[in-house]
Amino acid sequence: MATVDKIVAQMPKSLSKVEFSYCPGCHHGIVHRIIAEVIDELGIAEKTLMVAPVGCSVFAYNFFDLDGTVAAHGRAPAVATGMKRALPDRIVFTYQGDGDLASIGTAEIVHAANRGENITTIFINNAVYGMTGGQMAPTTLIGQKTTTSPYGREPKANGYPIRMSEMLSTLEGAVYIERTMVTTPQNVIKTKAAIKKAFQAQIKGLGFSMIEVLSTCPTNWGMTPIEAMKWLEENMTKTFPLGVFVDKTKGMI
Amino acid sequence: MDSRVFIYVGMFGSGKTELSINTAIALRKSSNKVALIDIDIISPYFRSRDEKAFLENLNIKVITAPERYMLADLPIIPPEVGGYISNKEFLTVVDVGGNEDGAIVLGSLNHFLQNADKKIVFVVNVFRPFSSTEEEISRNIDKISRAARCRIDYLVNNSNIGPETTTNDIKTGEEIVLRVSKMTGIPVAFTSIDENIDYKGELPIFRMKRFMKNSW
Amino acid sequence: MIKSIIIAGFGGQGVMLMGKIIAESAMLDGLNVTWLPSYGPEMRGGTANCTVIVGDEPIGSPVVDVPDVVIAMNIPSMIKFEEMLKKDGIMILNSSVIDREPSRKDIKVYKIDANKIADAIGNSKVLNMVTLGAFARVTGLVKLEMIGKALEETFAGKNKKLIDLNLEAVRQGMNSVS
Amino acid sequence: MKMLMKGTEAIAEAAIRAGCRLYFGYPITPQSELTEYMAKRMPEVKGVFLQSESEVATVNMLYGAACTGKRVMTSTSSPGFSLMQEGISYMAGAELPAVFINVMRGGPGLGDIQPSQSDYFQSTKGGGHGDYRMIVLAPHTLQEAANIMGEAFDLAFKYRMLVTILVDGMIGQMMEPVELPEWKNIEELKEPDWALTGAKGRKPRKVTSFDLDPYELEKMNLRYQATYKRVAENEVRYEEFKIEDADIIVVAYGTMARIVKTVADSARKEGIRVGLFRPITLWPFPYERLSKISQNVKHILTVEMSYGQMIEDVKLAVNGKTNVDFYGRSAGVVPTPMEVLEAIKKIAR
Repeated sequence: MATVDKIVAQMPKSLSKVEFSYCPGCHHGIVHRIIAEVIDELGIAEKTLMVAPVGCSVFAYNFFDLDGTVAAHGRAPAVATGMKRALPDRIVFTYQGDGDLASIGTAEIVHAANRGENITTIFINNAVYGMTGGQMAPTTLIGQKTTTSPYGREPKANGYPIRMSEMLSTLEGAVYIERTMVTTPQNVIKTKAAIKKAFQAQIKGLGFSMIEVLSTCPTNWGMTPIEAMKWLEENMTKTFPLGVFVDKTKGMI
Repeated sequence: MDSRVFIYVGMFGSGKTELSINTAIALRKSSNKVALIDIDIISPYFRSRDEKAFLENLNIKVITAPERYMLADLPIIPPEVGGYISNKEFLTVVDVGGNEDGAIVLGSLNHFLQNADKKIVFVVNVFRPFSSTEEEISRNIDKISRAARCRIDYLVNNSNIGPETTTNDIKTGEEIVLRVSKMTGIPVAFTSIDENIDYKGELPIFRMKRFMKNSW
Repeated sequence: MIKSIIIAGFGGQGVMLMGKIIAESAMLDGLNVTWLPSYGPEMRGGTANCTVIVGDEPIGSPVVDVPDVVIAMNIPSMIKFEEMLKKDGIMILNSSVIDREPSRKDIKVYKIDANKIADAIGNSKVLNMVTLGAFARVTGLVKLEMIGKALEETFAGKNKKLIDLNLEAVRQGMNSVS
Repeated sequence: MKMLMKGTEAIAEAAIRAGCRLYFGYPITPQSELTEYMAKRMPEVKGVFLQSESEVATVNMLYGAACTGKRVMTSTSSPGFSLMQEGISYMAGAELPAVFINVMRGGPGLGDIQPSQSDYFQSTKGGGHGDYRMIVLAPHTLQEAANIMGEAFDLAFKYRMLVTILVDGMIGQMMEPVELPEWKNIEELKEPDWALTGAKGRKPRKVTSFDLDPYELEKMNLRYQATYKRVAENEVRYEEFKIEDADIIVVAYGTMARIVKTVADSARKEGIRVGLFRPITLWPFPYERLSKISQNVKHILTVEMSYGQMIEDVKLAVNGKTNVDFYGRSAGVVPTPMEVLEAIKKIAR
């Protein structure tokens, strides 16, 4: 009879057995797994509450084996605030896309960050509205074609891609903000380290932390997964450079 | 129109879904292995998936978002799509969403499509908006083929105005589509008509049963 | 018995506080009371007023269209509320500010030189308490003892001197009318 | 011991005594004193006060806090209540308990800050999307407002529903003696079996207001409707004032009802027998009782600080059994006792 000597990889405990609803090549699944691994490693699953958004990840509350809810579009930081204020010793995180966080929910994320709300936000930026079918997002690149910018995004008409990480990092209450991507194994490792740090900042009660993950949307971009990954690296990182924008956790975690 | 994979593209409401279902049913007569893929991410209504149970009863494989997300307004492309486009044992029909916005998903499947024995079929109903002249139609062909990152292989005349369609209407459509064919060099595969209509024109006829009207 | 009082004047003359002390004193005396302010921009400068109702029966409407008593601390207030006053009603005027007579002849008018009396006590701010004293004497609706208690509650935690000063102003106001 | 309190203060203090330790709010006249009172008081009772960035955020903070199974509330005035409607619909769908105070002012739009009763439709018929209801309580004295707070939280938790205390600027701003209710022992408040608190030693819980399958969503809706039916059967509250011999019954709530009590007395002095029927629950509306008593009177007069909103429910209740008349002023104008008396005299003639 075969026996298992050593488990080298398995499904994180914090993920539920529900199959993801994401398209092939979409990065939501990778980021979900990273978050679940971090929660497992930190041993905080039994005290974590998650707030899912409206967007492609609307079902995220169901993909994690955690207490969770779904906020109205853009309002996840306010919902998380209410939870955290009610239960300050629990870990609360929001999972939001670019339409949710950077458009309809701008006020909520700015003020949660500014209050130094002791929550963690995972921000998925794929420069397009996925759920509703590829419309222009606040983070859509200049010249990028979407169903509502069919001639390419034109700054005069639609303004510029909004850099949330840079913007929020100017606020006193933000303690850790980093932008990453998950296009290569090395990047995945970096993203995991960043997300872990963000949760650690919360565990230590330091204030608001956010990790922005640049992600692909092969379906709405009209690219194969490989092409999409390449496009992300070549184009998105120019407008949205990777890096740590604020880190007030030094010596604290 | 000989092929293993038939991909229907076109403008909103041109009749892609009706043609996809009817094509799948027709193919089923000659093969036990027929799949219908619904990757309409644009409209949550009038989709092949609405007829899933009926088609599965005919032993036609219907590939769409998982059951529990069927009613979600989510652009889910399930991973099996690539599989059925590549699987040589299956005759496969692909129902794509309308306009270039719907055709763009073919881009994400480009690596599967490149190697497949496939025909991209552009469906025309001249009685739909932005589709009444050969100029408009050829402009649409150009836009959709660029979004899909594929050449259009055939045109289909599916001109109709629902239950009020007359043979004259079908003829008008046929004339316009033939002129488009002349302009673009893309051959016309057939004219599709409702099974209750008696019509004989210049092009081969494909008789169809209408499904979608039952949806409301 | 239900009696209604409208107190009106410039913002800063302490009309709201006057109303509160009347209401509180009456409450401490076991009566039913309501206090209703005019609120909004007038709180910050313009004319402010409040309605106080005291009674030994349950009070229904906190709004009054025919008051029994009007306390007017300035001319606009006198003009505005004179018309509404009940026949044979009482009007108490701050004559330091109001240099003219009300036009109605079917009302009882009492004039208090409130600013002058307050200045003589040594604090111009207590003109409202002087007027309150006059009101207490004229109407008999609130007792000095209860006013004292109400002041103690209102200024709880504050300097005892402040309470004494206000109570002295009430006393002098009472003595100023006969 | 009775204390002379402002309406906003009495409501706030009573809420704290009823076990509320989480308040989220945004300043708006004429209820800002309530927000200010909570800002001062919550730290004293080890509670949470948070001034949000908007009413939109407020209601969602309330949603998050309510998810944890605790007693949470907010207060606002008409325009702010409009902004909260999105979140109210989500909370109703997620069956979360919470208490809202709406101190109504004149509208529509920016309107003014004077007392009004023109948010009756918004509160009782649902200002947000979807088939939902909220319990709406309309106290008419500050004592009643203070007493009703405990009941509001109890109802919210008993039925997992939202409860709105609907008052107008006058109740908010006036002062009256109030005997404050007893303190609720918050240690005794049980954690509900649906609360999100971290899945320690149990299966994870989910709180949502959606299902994409229409048949599943319909099931959820039917569950809400069953709850609403139970509330309508068990929680109707009203007051009757001198209706036994009345020829005319005036239907009014809140401040307007107080004014009518004064008017009823003065009308009787002039030989017109007037009574008052005062709904305390605006939803569920006391249809049955009003229907019964309307059989024996010559007229029903609805008086509101609006141009006619509650009258629609009054008419549904009376259902043609007798005449239903209306008198109302709106936009912050409060009908005076004399005006209302005139309206009654006109009908009596």
